[in-house]
Amino acid sequence: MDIEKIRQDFPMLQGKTMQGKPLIYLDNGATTFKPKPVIDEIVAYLSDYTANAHRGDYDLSYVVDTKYEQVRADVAKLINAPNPKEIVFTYGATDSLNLIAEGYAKTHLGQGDEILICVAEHAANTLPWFKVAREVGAQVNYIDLDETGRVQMEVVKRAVNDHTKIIALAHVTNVLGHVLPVKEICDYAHERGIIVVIDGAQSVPHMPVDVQDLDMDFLVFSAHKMCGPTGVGVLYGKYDLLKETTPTRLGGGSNSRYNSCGVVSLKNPPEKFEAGTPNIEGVVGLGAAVRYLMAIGMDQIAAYEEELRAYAVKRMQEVDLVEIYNADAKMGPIAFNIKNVFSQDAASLFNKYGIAVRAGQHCAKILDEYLKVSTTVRASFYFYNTKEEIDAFVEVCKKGDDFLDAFF
Amino acid sequence: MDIEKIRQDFPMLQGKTMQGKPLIYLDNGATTFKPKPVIDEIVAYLSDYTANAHRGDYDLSYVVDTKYEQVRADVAKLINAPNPKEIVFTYGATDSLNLIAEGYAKTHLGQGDEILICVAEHAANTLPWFKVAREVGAQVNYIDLDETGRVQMEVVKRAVNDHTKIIALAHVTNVLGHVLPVKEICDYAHERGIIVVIDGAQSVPHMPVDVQDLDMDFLVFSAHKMCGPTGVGVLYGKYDLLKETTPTRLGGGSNSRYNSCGVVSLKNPPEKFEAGTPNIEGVVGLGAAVRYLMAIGMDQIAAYEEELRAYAVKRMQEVDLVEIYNADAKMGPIAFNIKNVFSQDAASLFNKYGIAVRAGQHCAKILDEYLKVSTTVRASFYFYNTKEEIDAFVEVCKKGDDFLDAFF
Amino acid sequence: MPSFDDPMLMREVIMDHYQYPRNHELVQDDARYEQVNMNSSTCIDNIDVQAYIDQDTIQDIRFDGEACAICTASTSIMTELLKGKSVEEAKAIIDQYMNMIYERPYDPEVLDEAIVFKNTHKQANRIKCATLGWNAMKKIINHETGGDEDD
Amino acid sequence: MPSFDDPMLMREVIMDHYQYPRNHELVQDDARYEQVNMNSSTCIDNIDVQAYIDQDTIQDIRFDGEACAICTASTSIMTELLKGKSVEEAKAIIDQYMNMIYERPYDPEVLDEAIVFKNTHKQANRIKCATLGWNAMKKIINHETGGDEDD
Ligand SMILES: Cc1ncc(COP(=O)(O)O)c(C=O)c1O
Ligand SMILES: Cc1ncc(COP(=O)(O)O)c(C=O)c1O
Repeated sequence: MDIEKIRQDFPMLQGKTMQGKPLIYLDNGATTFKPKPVIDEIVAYLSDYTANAHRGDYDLSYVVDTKYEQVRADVAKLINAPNPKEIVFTYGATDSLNLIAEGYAKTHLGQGDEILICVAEHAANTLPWFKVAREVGAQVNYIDLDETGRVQMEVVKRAVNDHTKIIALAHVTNVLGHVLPVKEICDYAHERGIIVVIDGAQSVPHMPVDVQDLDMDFLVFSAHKMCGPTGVGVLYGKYDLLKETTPTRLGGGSNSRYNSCGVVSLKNPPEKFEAGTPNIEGVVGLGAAVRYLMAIGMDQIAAYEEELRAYAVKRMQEVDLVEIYNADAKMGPIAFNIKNVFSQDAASLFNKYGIAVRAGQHCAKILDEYLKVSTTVRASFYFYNTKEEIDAFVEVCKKGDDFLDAFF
Repeated sequence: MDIEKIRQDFPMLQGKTMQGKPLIYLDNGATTFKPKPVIDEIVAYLSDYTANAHRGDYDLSYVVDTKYEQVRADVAKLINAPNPKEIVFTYGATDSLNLIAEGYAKTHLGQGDEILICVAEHAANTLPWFKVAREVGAQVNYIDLDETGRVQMEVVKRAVNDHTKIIALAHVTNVLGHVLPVKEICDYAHERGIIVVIDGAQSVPHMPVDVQDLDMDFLVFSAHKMCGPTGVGVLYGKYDLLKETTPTRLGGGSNSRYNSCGVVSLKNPPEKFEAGTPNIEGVVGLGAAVRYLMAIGMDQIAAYEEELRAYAVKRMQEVDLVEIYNADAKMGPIAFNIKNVFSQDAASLFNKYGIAVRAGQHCAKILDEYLKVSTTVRASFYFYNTKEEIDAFVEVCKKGDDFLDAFF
Repeated sequence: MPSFDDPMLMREVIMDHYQYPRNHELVQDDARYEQVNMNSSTCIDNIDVQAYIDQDTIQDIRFDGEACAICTASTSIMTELLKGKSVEEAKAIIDQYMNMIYERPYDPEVLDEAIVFKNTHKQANRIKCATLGWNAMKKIINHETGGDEDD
Repeated sequence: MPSFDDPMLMREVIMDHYQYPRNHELVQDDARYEQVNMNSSTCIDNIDVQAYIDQDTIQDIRFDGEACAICTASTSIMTELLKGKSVEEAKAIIDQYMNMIYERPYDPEVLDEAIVFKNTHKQANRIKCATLGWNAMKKIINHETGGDEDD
């Protein structure tokens, strides 16, 4: 993996500055930069083959259809889905999770049933469950984290009970970054007829994810966190489950026919979920992103990021001022604080030196009940980051005491 | 309005061909071409200022926030909304209509209440109402069209009754193209406490629409039908109504806080509807489209398109083989058939000559109950079309008899 | 096999089957027939196809619905061609037809009149139309008549 | 008006108000106070501000919550500056403060210590923090304490 060559593919990595300093982007958990092939594909749709999808009465629209459906096959290959029809295009991970909650859980759960999540989940994997639970009389309960912030298999086993119908967890959480034992959880859950929903927003971009091997029932992720455009995401579901899932949007393209008496017949998955004009340039951009990542190799990406993260942790641990909350996680972001500096003030200091990191609760607003610290700074990497960037970042960590510098 | 100069702005109008013939795109009702400023803005987001929105801890994300919020102001200006906070970004007109049905109608309608639509409505303005009506025990009833396919004010008055709670109609329908007397309908409805939902997917792109003057309660439209990108649309609603509307997606960015007991407090509109990472390049692209259209002038666009349509109708009427179903509409597409030729076969013939038109039911699948013809060919124009293109189109209309030509 | 290199001739065959579709009436309430509705997502053809298969032989095929010339003619030709064939023969012919449509090597011998559709790829958006009836028959043969959607 | 052209001095003022925020305790169950919660959508500051206004004069201001240095210090300075002022005076001072923050012409005279925030525009993403408490006060003065969201 030639990082310097890879960096050449990203316009955002070509001489951009922030506060007059070379930009160092360590907020990849929020969104990632886009390589040229992705931008080019989007521009191609906008400039060379603009037409609506699924309406093919002329060659141009046939081209759009073909490209659009090809992306389903590309995504299926990325996650090793047996059937491209199990790939539903949504508007993002949030949209996908809401679709599972509204379209599946709401029609399959009832009074007294239980949904298990954990406190490290992103708001998108929490709030839709609260809502559905309230509406059907079910309960949202929590699987405890161990002292390092992990979901341990034994704890899952203890948490599961006769009422449990759905387990919804992040493959890698967006703050703590531990890798969930998905396969073991699915094995255990399936023996008990429990459906497993995996939030792959922070895993699919960073490591190989094989839905057949792991055997989850649903998997969601967003294109924009994996070199693709915003406004497009994926819902993977086992085909039989997708068939049982009700769409959350109705409109053109999702119904095969209806009459004025309100008798509607819906199409099969995935079409039934894709009502209205989809994000076409988003989907073709996602396709380009998937092909780009696969050309580098998800294994390679995972190995390099692991090395990068370990390096960053080691360097940061040399700085007394820094407190890391998840030093031993293999993947994902580093959650930390500069001692005695409010996270947002710290973020400003980094900003002053051209470094983009995030402060706050990172949409995992109930995590404070576990971490006992209400906000953190989060540095999150992608395969285009370098050790040199981390060195520069660590230098700023050392300046923590002077955080008001940023203000003058 | 200098059409030749305007055409220079559109890459899709620069020497593209279909079946070896110069491309003539008359499917603007489905989606429109994108001018350079729109493409450039999207590329700028992807290349020069990539970051997530609403997460601003560093300058780059602040730039994104600022640009994103500026588009709300631009859109508000386009439709003369009093307050940019009344502009909600959705994923398209379909998404917007589903949001009104799920988020407003479902919580405000009950047993025996009535929703009035008409048979010319697009599936997106029909199916969500069927669903909500079924769920709350309300009724969807129809306002009859007159013999020319219009919704007449007198008929609306006759249709409205004590049970009517919502009237949902297209400003300009996507097949018949008549302009709805929105202002009169709103006046009449509001006296009776009825909410008026206007589907502006085919009006906002083509003519000035002033929400204060017309006084509708909700207005929806899609960016991609007005020179903007796909996967982004607008829901305008009067602020008080938006406050009463429940979001259909929950996740990051839409809640201000919650705890593990499921107590959630939502933000105010528009944020509460925009959970998850939005279609950022879609929104900034929409902003560029709005500014582009306003620079030309919506009045100018409307006047030119009216002239173009009248010319096309006149020329088509000279061809005996052609049957037009909405010759006297001022705006919108021309719905027609070539006598004795199935619409899809006709579309292929046009395709052979490089002309993109659509065949079918155009997502208004219950219109056949009115038109007594189940499918039509639809030619729909935009301000970049020319009389020369229409001449070429009419020449192909004359070849209708030889429709199998396309096949050899 | 008739020689159809002359476009005029090919066009005549299509027009004939379009204007006078064969086997163009559905049977009612006859439990021996399996039926499938084909309603394309990308075109507006909407046809029902019925077949009565017995003793491994296709005894009868029928169709009806609203469809374009290409769909109607190709389905009409299909019904004539496959009626009386064994299930195995029918499968082989369908395979050859698909090969022709998708521009793979194919055996024109077994396709008879159906080869008038050999130019379909030139109007790629019509592939759906030219295969709808054929896919319906495939579904019936494979007893996959559940879904309401073609593919 | 103190002279704060020296960054060291400005920093000290901010640090002092951050470490020892003034009026930093809410009153409980005192109906004379109006209260507003400010919870920013783009930053993580979350503060409650209370004010007791009587006879057109701001008798007392208090705040509490979890917030960054900029938000805490600017709110603390605000409470000191506006306490005892008439509603009209307070409005005028808030306007001048906003002018300063948004780089419009402003009158430094009335801002006193608050002018330590004059460089906020250099870190545009901190404007939210530096105005959160001030906007809270504006809401209370205008009796717009309903929503749970700042703007
Ligand atoms: C773990 C996790 N789940 C879900 C999401 C939501 O993704 P999106 O905002 O793209 O819908 C995110 C992104 O912030 C995330 O990190
Ligand atoms: C009148 C009308 N309403 C709604 C829609 C749906 O728009 P979209 O597909 O962009 O969601 C369309 C577009 O086909 C339309 O023409």
